[in-house]
Amino acid sequence: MTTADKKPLDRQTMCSRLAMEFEDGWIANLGAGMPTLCSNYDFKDKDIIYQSENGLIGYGPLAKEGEEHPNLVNAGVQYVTLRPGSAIVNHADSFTVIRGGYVNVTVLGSYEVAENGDFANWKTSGRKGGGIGGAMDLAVGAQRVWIAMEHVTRDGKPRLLKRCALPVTAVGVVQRVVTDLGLFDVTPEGFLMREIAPGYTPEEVQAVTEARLIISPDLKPLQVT
Amino acid sequence: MTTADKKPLDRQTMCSRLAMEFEDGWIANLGAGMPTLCSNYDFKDKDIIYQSENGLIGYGPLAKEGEEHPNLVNAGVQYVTLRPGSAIVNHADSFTVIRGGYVNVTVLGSYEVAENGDFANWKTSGRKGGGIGGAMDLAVGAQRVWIAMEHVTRDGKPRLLKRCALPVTAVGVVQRVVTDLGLFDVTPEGFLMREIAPGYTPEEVQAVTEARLIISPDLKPLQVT
Amino acid sequence: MKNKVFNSFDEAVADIPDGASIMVGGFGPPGLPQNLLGALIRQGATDLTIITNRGDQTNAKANTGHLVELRRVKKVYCAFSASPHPSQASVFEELTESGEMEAELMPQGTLVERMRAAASGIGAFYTQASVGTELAIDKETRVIDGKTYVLEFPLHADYAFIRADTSDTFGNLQYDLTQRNFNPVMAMAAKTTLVEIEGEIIEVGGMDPNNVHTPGIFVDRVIKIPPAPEGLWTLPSDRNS
Amino acid sequence: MKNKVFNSFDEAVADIPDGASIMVGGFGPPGLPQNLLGALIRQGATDLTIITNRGDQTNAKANTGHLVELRRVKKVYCAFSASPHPSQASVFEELTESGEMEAELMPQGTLVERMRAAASGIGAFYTQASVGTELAIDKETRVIDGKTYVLEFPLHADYAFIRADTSDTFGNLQYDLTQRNFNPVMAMAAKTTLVEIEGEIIEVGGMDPNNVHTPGIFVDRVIKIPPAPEGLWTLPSDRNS
Repeated sequence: MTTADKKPLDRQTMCSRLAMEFEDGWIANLGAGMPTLCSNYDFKDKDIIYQSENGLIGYGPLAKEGEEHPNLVNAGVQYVTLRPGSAIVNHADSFTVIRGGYVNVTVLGSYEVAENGDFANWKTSGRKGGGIGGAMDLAVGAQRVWIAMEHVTRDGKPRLLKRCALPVTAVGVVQRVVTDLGLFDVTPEGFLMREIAPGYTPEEVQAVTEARLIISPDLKPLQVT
Repeated sequence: MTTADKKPLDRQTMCSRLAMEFEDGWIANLGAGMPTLCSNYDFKDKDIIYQSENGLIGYGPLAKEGEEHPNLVNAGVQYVTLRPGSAIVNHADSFTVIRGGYVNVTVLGSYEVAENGDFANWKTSGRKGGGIGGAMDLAVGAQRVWIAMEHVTRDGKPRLLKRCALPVTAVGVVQRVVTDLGLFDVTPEGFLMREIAPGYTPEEVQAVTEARLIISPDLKPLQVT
Repeated sequence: MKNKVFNSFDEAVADIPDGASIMVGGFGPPGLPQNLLGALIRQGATDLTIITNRGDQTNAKANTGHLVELRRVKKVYCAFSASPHPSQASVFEELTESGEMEAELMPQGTLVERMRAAASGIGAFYTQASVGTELAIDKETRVIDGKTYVLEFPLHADYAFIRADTSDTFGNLQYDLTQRNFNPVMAMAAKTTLVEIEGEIIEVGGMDPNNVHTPGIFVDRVIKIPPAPEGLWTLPSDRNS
Repeated sequence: MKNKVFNSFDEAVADIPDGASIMVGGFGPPGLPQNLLGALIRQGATDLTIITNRGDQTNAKANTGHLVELRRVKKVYCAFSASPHPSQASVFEELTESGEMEAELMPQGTLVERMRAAASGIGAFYTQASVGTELAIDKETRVIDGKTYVLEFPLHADYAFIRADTSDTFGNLQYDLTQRNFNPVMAMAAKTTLVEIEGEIIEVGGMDPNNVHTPGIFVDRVIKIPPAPEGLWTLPSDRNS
């Protein structure tokens, strides 16, 4: 395999890899941006219920341009469609769903994830303000917090860290991370690399990772099936 | 006036006297039993909105026998009717109405009222259990807590006391009391008797009252208009 | 979407173990899950914790008071633990007086708010209700903006038994008038929610999403009430006087 | 029942004083009270406190971001106080960076729960959201059942500006789909609630009491949105990218 064969995973592959593990009947909350790609995965006969902060339970695919319903958006303010069986609740009840533990999985974007399960996705350095939205509630309420993000920043700095440098969103909650270089579980010992982008070696991934990676004895190429 | 002219007020007169002071547009919660008689008063063009703990907002008169709707009761489990403009909320939202200060007046029954505004209506002596219902929430949440009760117990013991003997429902909240002997405001100085059952003298009322009564300089016979 | 329809009440309650905690909905007859209670009485589970507005009632054909009379309840959380008049004293009261059964009495608004806290991941909350009463004697209090509040904790439950008017096969519910009462809050608060349906169980897609009163994600089992005499219906004559 | 219909937005906001606190509903374009905001911009009140999901937005024709740009806001309580990318920095951010305007940022669930606490007479509540973050540094925490919570207090407001689909003349409201969002909670939490209506204002009695989303007792003024160009409608093109 030559360097030319070696390509970071694309965003859809990253999200599809997480979506593969969604189970039938799960309630999923997908963060704005990249995580919404999870819903493009072909779940076949598995039924996933998408829930968003603004009180929408059981929505369907994005609305086609020109067919948007002016009063039907998800938490990323994308115009979506309704599936049969959907329901609308107010914002307080929506956070009952979220904080109350009804969300089986949330997939969020992030700037950084630390090996202790902390993550930071609401505030970049040098700015006074930030954007939290529902992330802090999801982080403490969802049964599973999974992160989808690029492995390094635009400047090439690692995002999988020993400890977060940016202000954290929540402490010790991340269970799984997919990046363009692989799939990682957060374990009591640190990041366990379970799958790797085809063509890469563990050493190459470690070289752009601040935290020490534990390489699974069963390390496999990351593939969407 | 002879002793024969002297009669304690009947329950409807007592409740009508309180209802006379309801203002147009008020939201009223009437406790089970005697207080429900307030709604029989002729409010003419004043519009009163009755609210009950089980989430019913804006109900109308009692249903006629044989015309009860099996799913339409008030907090006293009386079958009532709907008025146009009524609304149903769940029990949590119903106590938002109650604790949140939206109830302009609650009229409750009681065993005892003290001159400091305490009252006791949930537990009788010598029993372990009691019946609270929504009374403690109403007592702290309603804008006005008014009591309708007989002036003395069946055994002739006073109910207007210096301090409650029974376990209290709430502390310092009662503003007005009607009994079969008169109308009393709770003031920082104690019970102010404003109106008296026709034929009675203040001394006669004081004789069956433990608390010291302040007699209004404008003391009038209690009359429903 | 998952089909949550059960064909019999006995099947729907079959797995409820001894020691379970159960929220029982209803306020007076409306919304009272008589058929679920009837099935639970037949099923035999004991040592139960019941969370309900009042646990002493035997007015309907099957009510929590019947479970109490059968000595199958160890604790009741409620807003009424005695009838208004000593002349109406019940087995419930005898058992609490003698200490055979425990009853934790609280204001009705506190009862429903503790359920909502359990549903909503709220660790505790402050309310003014019961401040200064004997119920608050051992409770933590706090002055906030000049008013005194007591601290109250969530009430969780393994099961909720409720009644609604209409369900779809996924468990989206609509209630009829005051059938609603505690039921939507219990559905959110309990781990497993069982619902008896007075009206129809319809296909998914048949309910206006704007007017779903309890989303199906909070519901686990729905059962249509069969015609009488097998099914227990709620009639105005069930009312306690 | 009281008729709460106002004929113009300018009349409906006329009495709002300088220094008022206002909850502004909407989540993205749906439910955003553009016409009330437009009237408030014309009316001139300043020194305002705004409680809303995000206060920086100028995507719609009239939005809270416009009030901020006019320097008429002293404080914003929100869940977003900066755009995701520094390249999109707004006047809102400039003013908070410079200290000319204050922004109190919090988790969205905490924001709505603080409104609900204000509505419901809850003195304070414990949530896990923000535990261990810089937002919780000066906050009281408490361990309950082995989990750490932070204590949060109610958010009250003088006014709520919201949008709904249908109202009756008493103010009973129905929302269309995700137009609902924060709006029912704000209606309960604010002293005075103003509602702009996309659909129809109907007679009292025309709404099914089972499907009233916000009871009229929480509503004070309702105004029908006039046809464009006078009325400001919410269109998919208002969406921020």
